[in-house]
Amino acid sequence: MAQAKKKAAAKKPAAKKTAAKKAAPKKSAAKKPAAKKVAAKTRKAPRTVAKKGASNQGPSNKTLKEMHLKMLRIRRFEERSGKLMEDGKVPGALHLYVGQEAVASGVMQHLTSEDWITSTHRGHGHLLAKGGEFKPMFAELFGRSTGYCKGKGGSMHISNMDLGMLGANGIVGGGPPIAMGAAFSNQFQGNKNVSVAFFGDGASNEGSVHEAANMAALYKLPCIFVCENNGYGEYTRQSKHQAIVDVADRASGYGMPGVICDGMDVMSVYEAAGEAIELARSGGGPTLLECKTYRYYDHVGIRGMGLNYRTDEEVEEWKKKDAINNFEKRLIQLGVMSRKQLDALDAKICEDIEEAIQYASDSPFPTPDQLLEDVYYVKGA
Amino acid sequence: MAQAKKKAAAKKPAAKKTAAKKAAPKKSAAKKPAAKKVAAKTRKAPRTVAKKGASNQGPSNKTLKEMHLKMLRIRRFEERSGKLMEDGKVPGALHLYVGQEAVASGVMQHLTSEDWITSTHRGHGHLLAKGGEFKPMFAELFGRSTGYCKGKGGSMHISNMDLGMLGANGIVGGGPPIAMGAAFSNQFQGNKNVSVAFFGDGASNEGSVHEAANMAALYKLPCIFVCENNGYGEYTRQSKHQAIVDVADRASGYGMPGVICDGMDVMSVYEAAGEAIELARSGGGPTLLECKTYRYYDHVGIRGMGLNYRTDEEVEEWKKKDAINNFEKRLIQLGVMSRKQLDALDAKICEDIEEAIQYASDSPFPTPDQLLEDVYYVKGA
Amino acid sequence: MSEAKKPEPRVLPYVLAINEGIRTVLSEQDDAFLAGEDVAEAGSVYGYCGGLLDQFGPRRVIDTPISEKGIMGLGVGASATGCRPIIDLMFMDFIGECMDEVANQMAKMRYMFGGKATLPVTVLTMGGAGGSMAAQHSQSLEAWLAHLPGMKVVMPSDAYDAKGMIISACRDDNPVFVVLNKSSLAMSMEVPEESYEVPLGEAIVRKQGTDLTIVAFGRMVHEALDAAEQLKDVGLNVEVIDARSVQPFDTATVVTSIKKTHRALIVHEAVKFGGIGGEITAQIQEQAFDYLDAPVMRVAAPFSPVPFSPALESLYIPNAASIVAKVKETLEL
Amino acid sequence: MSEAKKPEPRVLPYVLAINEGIRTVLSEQDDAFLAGEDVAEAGSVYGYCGGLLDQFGPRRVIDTPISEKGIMGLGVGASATGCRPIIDLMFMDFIGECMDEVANQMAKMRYMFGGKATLPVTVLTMGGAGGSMAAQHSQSLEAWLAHLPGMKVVMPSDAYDAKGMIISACRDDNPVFVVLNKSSLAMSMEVPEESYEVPLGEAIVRKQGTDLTIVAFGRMVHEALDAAEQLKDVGLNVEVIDARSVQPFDTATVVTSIKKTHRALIVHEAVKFGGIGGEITAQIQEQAFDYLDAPVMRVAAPFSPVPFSPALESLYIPNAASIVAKVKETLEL
Ligand SMILES: Cc1ncc(C[n+]2csc(CCOP(=O)(O)OP(=O)(O)O)c2C)c(N)n1
Ligand SMILES: Cc1ncc(C[n+]2csc(CCOP(=O)(O)OP(=O)(O)O)c2C)c(N)n1
Ligand SMILES: [Mg+2]
Ligand SMILES: [Mg+2]
Repeated sequence: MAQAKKKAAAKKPAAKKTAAKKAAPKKSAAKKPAAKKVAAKTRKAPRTVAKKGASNQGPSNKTLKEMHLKMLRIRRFEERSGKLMEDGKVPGALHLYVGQEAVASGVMQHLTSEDWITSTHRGHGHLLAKGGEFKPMFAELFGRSTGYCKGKGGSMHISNMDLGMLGANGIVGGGPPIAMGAAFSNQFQGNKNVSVAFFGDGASNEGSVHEAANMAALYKLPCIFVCENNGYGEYTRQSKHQAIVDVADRASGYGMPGVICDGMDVMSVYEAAGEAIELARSGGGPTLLECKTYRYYDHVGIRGMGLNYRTDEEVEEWKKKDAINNFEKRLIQLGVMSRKQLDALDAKICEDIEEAIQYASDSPFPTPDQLLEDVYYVKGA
Repeated sequence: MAQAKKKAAAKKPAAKKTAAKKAAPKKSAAKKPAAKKVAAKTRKAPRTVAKKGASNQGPSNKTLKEMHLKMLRIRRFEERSGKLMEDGKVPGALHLYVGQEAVASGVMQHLTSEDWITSTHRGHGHLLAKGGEFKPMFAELFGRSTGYCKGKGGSMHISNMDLGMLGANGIVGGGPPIAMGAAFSNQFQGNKNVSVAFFGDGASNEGSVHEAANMAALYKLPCIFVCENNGYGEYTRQSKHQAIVDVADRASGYGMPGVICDGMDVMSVYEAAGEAIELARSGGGPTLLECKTYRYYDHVGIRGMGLNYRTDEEVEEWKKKDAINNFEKRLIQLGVMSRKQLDALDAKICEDIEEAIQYASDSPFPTPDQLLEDVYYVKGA
Repeated sequence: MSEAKKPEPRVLPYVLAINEGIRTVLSEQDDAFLAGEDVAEAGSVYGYCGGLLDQFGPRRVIDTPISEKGIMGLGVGASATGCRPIIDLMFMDFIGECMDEVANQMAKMRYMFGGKATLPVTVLTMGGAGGSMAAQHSQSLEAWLAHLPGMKVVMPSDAYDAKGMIISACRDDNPVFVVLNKSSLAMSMEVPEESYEVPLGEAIVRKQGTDLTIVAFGRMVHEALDAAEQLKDVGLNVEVIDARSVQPFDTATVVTSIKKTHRALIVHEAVKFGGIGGEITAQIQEQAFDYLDAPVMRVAAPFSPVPFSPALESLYIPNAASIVAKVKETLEL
Repeated sequence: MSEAKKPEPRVLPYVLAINEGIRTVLSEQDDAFLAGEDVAEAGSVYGYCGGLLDQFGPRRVIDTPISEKGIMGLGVGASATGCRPIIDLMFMDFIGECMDEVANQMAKMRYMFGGKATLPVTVLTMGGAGGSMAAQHSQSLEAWLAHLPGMKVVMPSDAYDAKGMIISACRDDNPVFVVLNKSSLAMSMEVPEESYEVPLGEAIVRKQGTDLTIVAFGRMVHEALDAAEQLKDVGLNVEVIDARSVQPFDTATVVTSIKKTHRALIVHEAVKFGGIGGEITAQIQEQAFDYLDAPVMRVAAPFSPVPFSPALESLYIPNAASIVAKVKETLEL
């Protein structure tokens, strides 16, 4: 864990010059066609990960505890949701986030509800880390009118505008153009808020991601593109859907920094995301941040279709890097929390979850008259 | 001219290892997150431009003359088409290729009618260089039934399947996915033919280009992506539509070589395209070849909308690099052709063009019954 | 502009009425911006964005890359987060490039979020044939949009409505497509200088009549009015309704008319099969079956892509002559 | 497979009939290949491509990246150049991602090229609601495709037709969309092992009747047949036509039936407004106006995106009960 972090930190700081400089194309073109490589290299280099301000001293204990809490809430929520699905209590498709908790938690630690995010089909973790509450989330998964979307969205469209969460998305690659648009709003409104687009390795091959990234770089929008590379798009491993290993390699083609971090290490994510978000807040434009991670469960649900697209050994290998286990060890080591405290917290979360499930189960289904509501916005309605 | 070429040739040869290698993502990922930069650099480096086989000795006089002929036929055809449009004799929109002749000619010199190309809205040059004849081309521009598309396609859809030309395209970015599909056919059929997708700097921001490039690299298809970077998409200069200077920078993000050549120098295009096409024919997969070029006329027609989006000086500066003028000087220098021969050739082309215009003008319009023909393929019809 | 006395009636072409509509919106709404391909420096390839960059500056009038998915995503994301974007989709034919952003995001986000997202975004786009722009630059695809709950779709037929509907669309808190017609750009009429709305979802009777009701969309309204004029010669007095809005569609106005005339003809530029005319026909006979003395007939484009050759294109696009012929057929004359 | 005596009647679910259809095509046509997201190693998320990779190898059964524009472009480019691609578009809702390739390239290329390109490409895609897959995984968008000259669109309602129509589509030299229904996957019936065609463009009468004609699309055929059964109880004998093909649409079979029953009801799963039902209604009354004793009615989805909650989704999707109710309304019972 600490190892990966150090490697990232060892990266050379690059020149601060912005990627989106507006040189006349013909000049650099016909006159010195070989110049490309040099320029590209400079642009490509990730910026230093060394921290400024508060983060220079490393995150506070409060921050560490918050990140841990985020991760654990996600883990327990997802485990329980998966069980509920297996028990036939959640209709529709459920894409679970177990294994990837460090990404949502490390990124979201830098955001407030004023910042926007767009999520994916695998969206519970993002919403939870952004402040989502158990009750309206379970209610939404159960299709109840007390859900965040009144039961109309379900898992794949779960959202909360008040928390700055612009929705899970059933369309792979659906989020990034919307996040780019939200970042445009931030820039237009002149605030310091940012927008974060989460997307997968599989989604990186969608044209929508390409177009959003290019526009974000062009306008220097406060938009962070977080690729959660879990090695698979559904049942297709990365090497079968793209001829590259690192999605971050695409950053230079847009004129933005590309950064890789260890998506199984919340500290690695926290630091890399902090850099990128700080850059965006200060007008420095977008970053493509790739988090190498893994999902423990199947594409849908826990066991999914039971296909043999990956080995048990592979799964076990990744579980050794488990973000929560390792982080808990560290918290104990650092004296931030004791095992006992951790266990109590866990118990409390599980208790809250059961309570939320009860709440959701007791909640009413939407009534027939709600079917045709919310299609249009109607003033005063 | 020669200068740019030499610079390109001076590039360091890169390791021959193919870009599309299929390493397990997780390995290089979490274990050594910093490794990316090295790998990316290796993949990114353009292959050497040094020639093999025949081209080691430089192209034959025959080849030089053919390329010149291609360029001159395009130039005269386009000049005349533009005039005809101004005279109100060509309906619809006409996007002219004057200035960019070296690109189509240098690339097409390596292709036979068995190879496929997809073109753009600016497609006459590609078709002419692929062997298109004046008569059915003018007839098509005039909307006559003797046109290549029986008058149904016009300038923006002009095509000839027998020549391996899969159409101009009214949709920016429309061609590359189709070219990728044609390259798939070649690979599937096990032949040695290639497919070339021409597209502009503006088109490079379309999602379709991204998806086609990724798939071509993934499958190692014999597909060459030729970006004709003329510095503008309609009236928007490149620095206002993307934050990069070299579209070729995007190649590494797909795992294919990115190469830049001087699109005003047919020899530079010829050499770079030869390399890329040879690589593709031998199973080495796609290349992104960026040709820095310029269109002398406006986006549509000769004078277009008369907007001040670029300066006269800029146009004049580029005209100094004129592909035909400079190449003719060289042909004379090398003793390949004399000024007199060149003039005679020019006169003959102009004569052929006038004859073709006459032919097209005399050709009948499609008859009403043709309106609903060719919607579906009907056996025996 | 700042004259003291009331200005003379002022005649404006469609293209400038569009311009004035956008200009009015940008003046009135600080949160509004205009984004699209070549709308800023070039003022749009149709010219209707001329002068907007100068007046409102690059913060509010924005050239985009050729990235329709990105542009439409910009409209979705920015409108959901407090801006009021006006998105320009140069040719309606390009909607295929961003149909996911339009259909799955823009149209549905409010509903999927249980009503908690509001998307005040207006999309301007240019439909229609007539200039030999061929199969990919001439389509009328409003039927696709009308099939999408959550989306409003209007087709202003003249300069007055173009300005007023753009203003109404931009004041609406829902996504609205304003489908313009490229063959109407030079068509002039009196257009007030001040700001005004033309309601979305209301048809208007352009010509009173008794013998048959023509319901026409967009530019076809003028062909219908021409046809009506010609039909006077054979003693027919047809009523012409400008549908103006495709979604919501004003069935009431149409049905009221047909209860008077007992006959109906729908005219649109889109391909007949699957065009909006089928829907209107279905609604008419659902609601006024007993009033109909003849089948509801349709004049629309035939079953082929739009041909390039002027010789074919002129046969392809519905016009006054084809409307006259169909009216006569409907009336069995 | 190679048994000597004639095999017993064999029952197959829809999902395996699809599989057998593809399998037959790949066996019969050397130029055919199958490409799509997760069709090879995973055998498709619906399972209908199971075993194909093993049987035909990676040259002919190909997993693609999540790149619908690329995938559809592959279908266009490969079919124009001598292959016969079968393209799998996992959910019909994703068509927005590749609508340009479908609408502007695939459907139009032949016409734009003056008939000189031929595109024998088949697209398989899954439509329909029913499993709480919500707004972006449940749509029925066949009306969009039917509005596109150049494209054929069929909706097999059962296992027999699924296999036969896939075979017919792949033998057709035109682009054909085969729109399958995800709620039908487990529905079983007798399906012959051998290769056979079900014609594209021909409707079929599934149940004879005299009192009213129901024209149903896709899975709705079964709801219509259920409804017909229930209606017997109130003494009504309705005819049920399985439209099977949306484009070309078999108007003749429908009109013949209505000339007998004098009443018609169209049933589809898509949103009513702008759905294919409007077109069919228009054609029916154009061709059989004098035979109609009541307006042509429609049962289809209401005007909203598809809701997630089972409580709402069950109200949203047309079913036997809503068909029965509408039939009674049409007959003023
Ligand atoms: C446009 C679109 N294409 C395909 C799908 C089907 N689909 C859902 S999730 C998924 C895989 C996504 O992979 P990735 O982006 O890596 O995210 P992950 O599931 O690994 O989190 C696919 C193909 C979809 N929902 N939308
Ligand atoms: C999908 C789509 N978007 C927009 C257009 C309008 N358009 C036609 S040409 C063009 C500019 C293309 O620029 P580039 O790709 O650089 O080619 P160039 O014109 O410079 O040859 C645009 C925006 C189009 N035809 N298709
Ligand atoms: Mg993934
Ligand atoms: Mg250009």
